[in-house]
Amino acid sequence: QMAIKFSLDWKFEGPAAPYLLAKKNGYFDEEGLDVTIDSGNGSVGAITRVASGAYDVSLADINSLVEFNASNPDRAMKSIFMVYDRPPFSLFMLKKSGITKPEDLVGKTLGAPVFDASRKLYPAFASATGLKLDDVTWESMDPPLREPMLVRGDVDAISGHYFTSILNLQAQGVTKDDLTVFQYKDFGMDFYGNGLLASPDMMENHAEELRGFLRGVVKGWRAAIADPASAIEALKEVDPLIDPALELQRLQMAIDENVVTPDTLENGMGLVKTDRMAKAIDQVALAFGFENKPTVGDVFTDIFMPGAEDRKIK
Amino acid sequence: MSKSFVELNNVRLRYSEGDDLALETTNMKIGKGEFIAVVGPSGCGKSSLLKLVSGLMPPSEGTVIVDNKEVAGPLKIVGMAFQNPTLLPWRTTLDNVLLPMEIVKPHRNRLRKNRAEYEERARKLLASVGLEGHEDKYPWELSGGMQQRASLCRSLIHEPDLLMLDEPFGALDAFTREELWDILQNLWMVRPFTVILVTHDLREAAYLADTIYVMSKRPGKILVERENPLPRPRDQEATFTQPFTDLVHELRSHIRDVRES
Amino acid sequence: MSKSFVELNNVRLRYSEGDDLALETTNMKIGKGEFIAVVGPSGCGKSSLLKLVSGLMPPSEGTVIVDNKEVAGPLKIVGMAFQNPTLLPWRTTLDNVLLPMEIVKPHRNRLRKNRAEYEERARKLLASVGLEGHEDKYPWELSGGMQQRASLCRSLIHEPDLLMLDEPFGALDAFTREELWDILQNLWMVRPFTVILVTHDLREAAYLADTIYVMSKRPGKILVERENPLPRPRDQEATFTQPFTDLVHELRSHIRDVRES
Amino acid sequence: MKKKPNLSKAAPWLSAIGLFVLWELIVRIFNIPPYVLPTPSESIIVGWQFHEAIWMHAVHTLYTTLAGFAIAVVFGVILGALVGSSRAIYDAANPLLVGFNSVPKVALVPVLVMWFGIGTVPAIITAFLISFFPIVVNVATGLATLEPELRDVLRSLGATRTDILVKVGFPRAMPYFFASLKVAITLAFVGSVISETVASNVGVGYLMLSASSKFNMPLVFAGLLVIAVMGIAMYEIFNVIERRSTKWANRGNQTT
Amino acid sequence: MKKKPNLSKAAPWLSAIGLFVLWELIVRIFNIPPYVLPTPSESIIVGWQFHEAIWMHAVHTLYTTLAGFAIAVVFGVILGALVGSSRAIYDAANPLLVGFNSVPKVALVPVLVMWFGIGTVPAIITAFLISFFPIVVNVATGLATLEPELRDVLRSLGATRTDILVKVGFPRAMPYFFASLKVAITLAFVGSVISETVASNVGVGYLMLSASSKFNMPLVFAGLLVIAVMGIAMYEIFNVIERRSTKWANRGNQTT
Ligand SMILES: Nc1ncnc2c1ncn2[C@@H]1O[C@H](COP(=O)(O)OP(=O)(O)OP(=O)(O)O)[C@@H](O)[C@H]1O
Ligand SMILES: Nc1ncnc2c1ncn2[C@@H]1O[C@H](COP(=O)(O)OP(=O)(O)OP(=O)(O)O)[C@@H](O)[C@H]1O
Ligand SMILES: Cc1ncc(C[n+]2csc(CCO)c2C)c(N)n1
Ligand SMILES: [Mg+2]
Ligand SMILES: [Mg+2]
Repeated sequence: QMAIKFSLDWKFEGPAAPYLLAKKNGYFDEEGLDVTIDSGNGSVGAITRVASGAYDVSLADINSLVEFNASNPDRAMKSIFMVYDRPPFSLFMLKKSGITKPEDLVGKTLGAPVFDASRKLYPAFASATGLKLDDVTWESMDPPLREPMLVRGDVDAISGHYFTSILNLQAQGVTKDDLTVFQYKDFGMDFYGNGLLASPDMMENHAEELRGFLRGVVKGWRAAIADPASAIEALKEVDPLIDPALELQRLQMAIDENVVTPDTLENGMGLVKTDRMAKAIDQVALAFGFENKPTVGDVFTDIFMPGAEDRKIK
Repeated sequence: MSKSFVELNNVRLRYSEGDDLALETTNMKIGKGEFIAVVGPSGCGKSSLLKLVSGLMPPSEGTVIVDNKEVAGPLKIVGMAFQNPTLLPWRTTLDNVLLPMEIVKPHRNRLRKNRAEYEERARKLLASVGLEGHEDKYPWELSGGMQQRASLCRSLIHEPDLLMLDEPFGALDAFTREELWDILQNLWMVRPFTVILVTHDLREAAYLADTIYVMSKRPGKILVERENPLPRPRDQEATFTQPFTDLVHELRSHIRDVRES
Repeated sequence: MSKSFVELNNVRLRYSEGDDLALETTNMKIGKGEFIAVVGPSGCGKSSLLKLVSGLMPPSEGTVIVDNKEVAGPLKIVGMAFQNPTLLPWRTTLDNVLLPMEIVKPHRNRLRKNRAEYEERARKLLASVGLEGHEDKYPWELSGGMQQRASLCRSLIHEPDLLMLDEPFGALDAFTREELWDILQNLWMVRPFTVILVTHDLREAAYLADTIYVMSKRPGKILVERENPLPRPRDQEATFTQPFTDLVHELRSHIRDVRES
Repeated sequence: MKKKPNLSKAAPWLSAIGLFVLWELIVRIFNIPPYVLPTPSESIIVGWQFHEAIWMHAVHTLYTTLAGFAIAVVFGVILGALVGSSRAIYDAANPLLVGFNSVPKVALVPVLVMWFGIGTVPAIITAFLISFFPIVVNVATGLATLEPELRDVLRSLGATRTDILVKVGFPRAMPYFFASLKVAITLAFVGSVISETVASNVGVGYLMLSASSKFNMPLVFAGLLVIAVMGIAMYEIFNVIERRSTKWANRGNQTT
Repeated sequence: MKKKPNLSKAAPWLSAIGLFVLWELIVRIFNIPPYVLPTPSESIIVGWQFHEAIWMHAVHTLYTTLAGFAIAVVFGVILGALVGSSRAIYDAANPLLVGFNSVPKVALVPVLVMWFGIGTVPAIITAFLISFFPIVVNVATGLATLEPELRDVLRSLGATRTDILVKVGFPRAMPYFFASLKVAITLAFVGSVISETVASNVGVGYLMLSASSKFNMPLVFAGLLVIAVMGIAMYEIFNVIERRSTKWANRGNQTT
């Protein structure tokens, strides 16, 4: 058995349940792997954890990875498996603010942490919708402050992951009907989202184990899609404090909006399409403002991808 | 002289419950303006007695009455020179001597306005005990005897009605000591405040006091109360007279008896 | 008695640059096993002199030589009773007295094993100065004179070759004081260590010392060096003899001259 | 003097209850929503609901805190002794120490995670890093303000520097040392908890972060209360030790 | 005694440079990547590159820190005086204070933000909340360990409690007070910076968070260095004041 340290992108929440389910159901054991799953702190941390070798595998936003590679060209890394085929990047407004289309954002105040992926990619959203960068002002704040500040009217809009903020807003008594949501994917922004990365050492020396790990991950997702409640049970075992109903909702949203997509239904999980990815890289480069754009091959590799059968969702 | 400006009625003291007595049943009556001296072997409770009278400590039993009021807390009319000089190390000698002026009414209200005048007074007092030129030194830059003299000045500066001196001349050579006897006697003759002087020097007691109390060994109590027959003012000549030497000898034999008891 | 166990050559001291001198050019030669006394007016530099000899302070000019070596730092053969008792407040009286045993070789190596024996010795010493029963009290629970006696014990316990006493009996009554004179004299007769005694009591100097040095006013220097003609051992009777009173009178007149100069 | 010992014993409880009542009233009167500030009653109820999980997290936090604190005490005393007894070391070390301490330790946690992974080790190290400084400062100050008269007692016996340090320096610095322990233990809790919020799956810090991301503010405050209680418990332990070992310094309090 | 004053002046620089060189060497020898631990040279270069932005952020952080610290000093001294001079207040207030201090203040920033909005005010309050405790503890300890002999000097004059506090309590507690200021100022920096990381668009905390989200670790460390330098500068100011006002307590250092 080989020990693998796996860092999530975020805390133990619904979307993390499939990995925990995989472990619980012994899918990793079957591959001869002893996987430790640790909670994460955002994509930035997840990337550096793997880059530094502290973790073998992590889950992180591929767009952040592009940015990481741009600032550390000699230590560039590649994603080996795409999880969120269509990422949950979004902006949220209250209906009563009167904002119905992107142009209405001019002169408004937006709130989010500086490291929020949706905020970082906002320049791409702006250019896709014909806004100028300084049309809006940003207020920086810790993630849990976002939704209350929106509800109280301290900011006009917030950015965040769809399944995070919509549910957090629900907890504040704001229903979907009170909200206007701009999901980036609905504005012609064909990004990819969070995927798995492996440390250079793993990629070089443990290809087989990586492939096994990925098989286990897909099995976990498949089991979670088939029976989300059992995945939440696995989650609850790790973190007894979660609200199972809420996390179930969150997981279901991630499945429906981000994982089970036309592309993945057709090709199975994990792959990226070269032309779509290339376009995304263009937009990311624009958003982050760097010149020498990487190619698709620079940020993604399918050499550890399990066989097509093993990646089928259903 | 109305007897009983200071009055101790059946006073006993123990420092903490279960301890031995530090002071055995003690009765004393000191008149207003009287100058008394207390002598007795080391550890018999002389310093404790001063603390009781000044209200720094409550008696375990009995009552202390000063100026017709029972003493319940520190008095406001006291000047005290402790056995150790206890000067405040962050103040210069001058500022140490001025300390009572910052505390005691009415001076505290006048001090700011009349600072120069008060300083002048402190300097004069310091000069009278031989400390001119050392006013701006810190206490730790003074010798032991110099500290003691500064502490004496501090107890006198505000002209207290009740002066307590705990071996104020212990660290001084014979001549300085005798000079200070005269200075103290002069002050007292001009304005007769009440003085309680603790000392080991029997000649000192005989030279200065109206009444001399001899205390027993630990736990102390008053064994002998001796009026001093010598006329005032006394001077160095007087110390060579027969009544003086007799008195000293008598005290000496009292103390010997006390120690051997 | 080889002269010059302790030797001061043209020693001068000022506490900090620009200050006045605290000690004027001083020369001294003290033989091994000699008992000397230093007298002089308050503030003349007696305590400073002890600090120089013990190596606690370096002289500003000149050299101090002890046991044929120039003094460059604190000596290891010294027992010192400071002018203030300076007992450590977190230690009981007994532990304060045992302190030198924890520091000075060879005792420090033996202390743990022979703890009981050393404690016994400390208790005996404390008893000899009248402190039996107070061994387990903290210093602040002792009277001033009791603290001073404990401090004296601390300076003696390790039987130092060079003993420095800075007014060790200042806070004691005449009888306790004279008793302690005899105790000290006996110790010294049995094992003649070198003693430097600072005192204000001229009788004390005459009773105890082989040689008496009289110092001048601030800045002090040695004006008179007087051999003591009295034979040893001396006892209370001796203090009533003519040579004794003559010596005291002579010293007294020296000091008077000094003060008036 | 020894009046009203019962009042004295009750005082901390009274003040704590007073605070809780005040807090409850403020929240209710101003109708503050729970996601801003929950009431203590809510927090306690929620805390009780999750008491098993909280217990597990609390034990873990206590363990990391004490481990880090223990290292901090040893290191802090040694460094404080060096800094307090030698001018040269003082000059050399002080700016570095101060600079290091002005930096929020939370910024260093990610670096620690790179080396030690998430979990216990970074939490222990953070607790250590955040809490040693007050000990150093106070021990050094205690030593530097040693009365020269006391030092001379030892010097006159030909004591070595170490002797002086051990026999008078440390005892004299004890009140300073204990004052700093009280500050340090609270900081150690802060250190382990913030490290847990950044990088851990366990501990009160993780619990609080996890709760706050779920907008369970009553649980967050339950976590805060648990830390507070543990902090008070540790503090009281030092208080007892302090009273025993520095009676001499507090002797003045008998008469007040 | 006054030997080698130049060495003494140079010591802090030497040790700082020594640390930087060591750090640089370790990073280079072990080939530690910049996103784990950047070299000081990189940090300084990047810091210089962004020096205008850093300057602006640093000034803001300094301002909030000092504002919070000033409040902490006033409040801390008052509370310390109360706690240190009355047994009853000590009993009542201490557990609350300790409990409050064991809690990471970062958890309270969101509550403050809800009340005062994003930016300066929560940062000032956080700096205050995090830094007053050491002052309270040390002032209280300084007062409680006042030698009874010194107090009796004042009491024998019939001094009021306030007189005693002002004339002997505070002067005696000065060394303790300054020791705590040194701890408190560093904590105040920590407080304002963490508050800035939670909710602010300005300040070194914001700068560091923003840099870390862009994988610019050298800039993060440049921010840390800037805080460290500001902390040292403040510390030195107190040091100068301390030396002037507590000469008496440090008199023993002349001879060492
Ligand atoms: N730490 C110090 N700093 C500066 N000056 C000092 C210091 N200690 C003593 N002096 C000065 O040195 C002189 C001699 O002091 P010393 O204590 O030696 O006198 P002394 O002869 O022992 O006097 P006394 O009989 O009063 O104890 C005094 O004038 C004093 O002001
Ligand atoms: N703070 C204290 N705590 C406990 N006991 C004390 C305290 N102060 C003094 N004592 C005890 O009380 C007794 C009397 O002490 P006091 O200081 O009054 O004696 P004294 O007559 O002044 O002696 P001396 O002449 O030596 O100064 C002593 O036996 C001493 O041990
Ligand atoms: C402030 C902030 N930090 C991190 C994330 C990232 N994040 C939140 S939920 C989630 C997916 C969980 O599987 C991810 C990656 C964010 N959106 N906002
Ligand atoms: Mg006394
Ligand atoms: Mg002297």
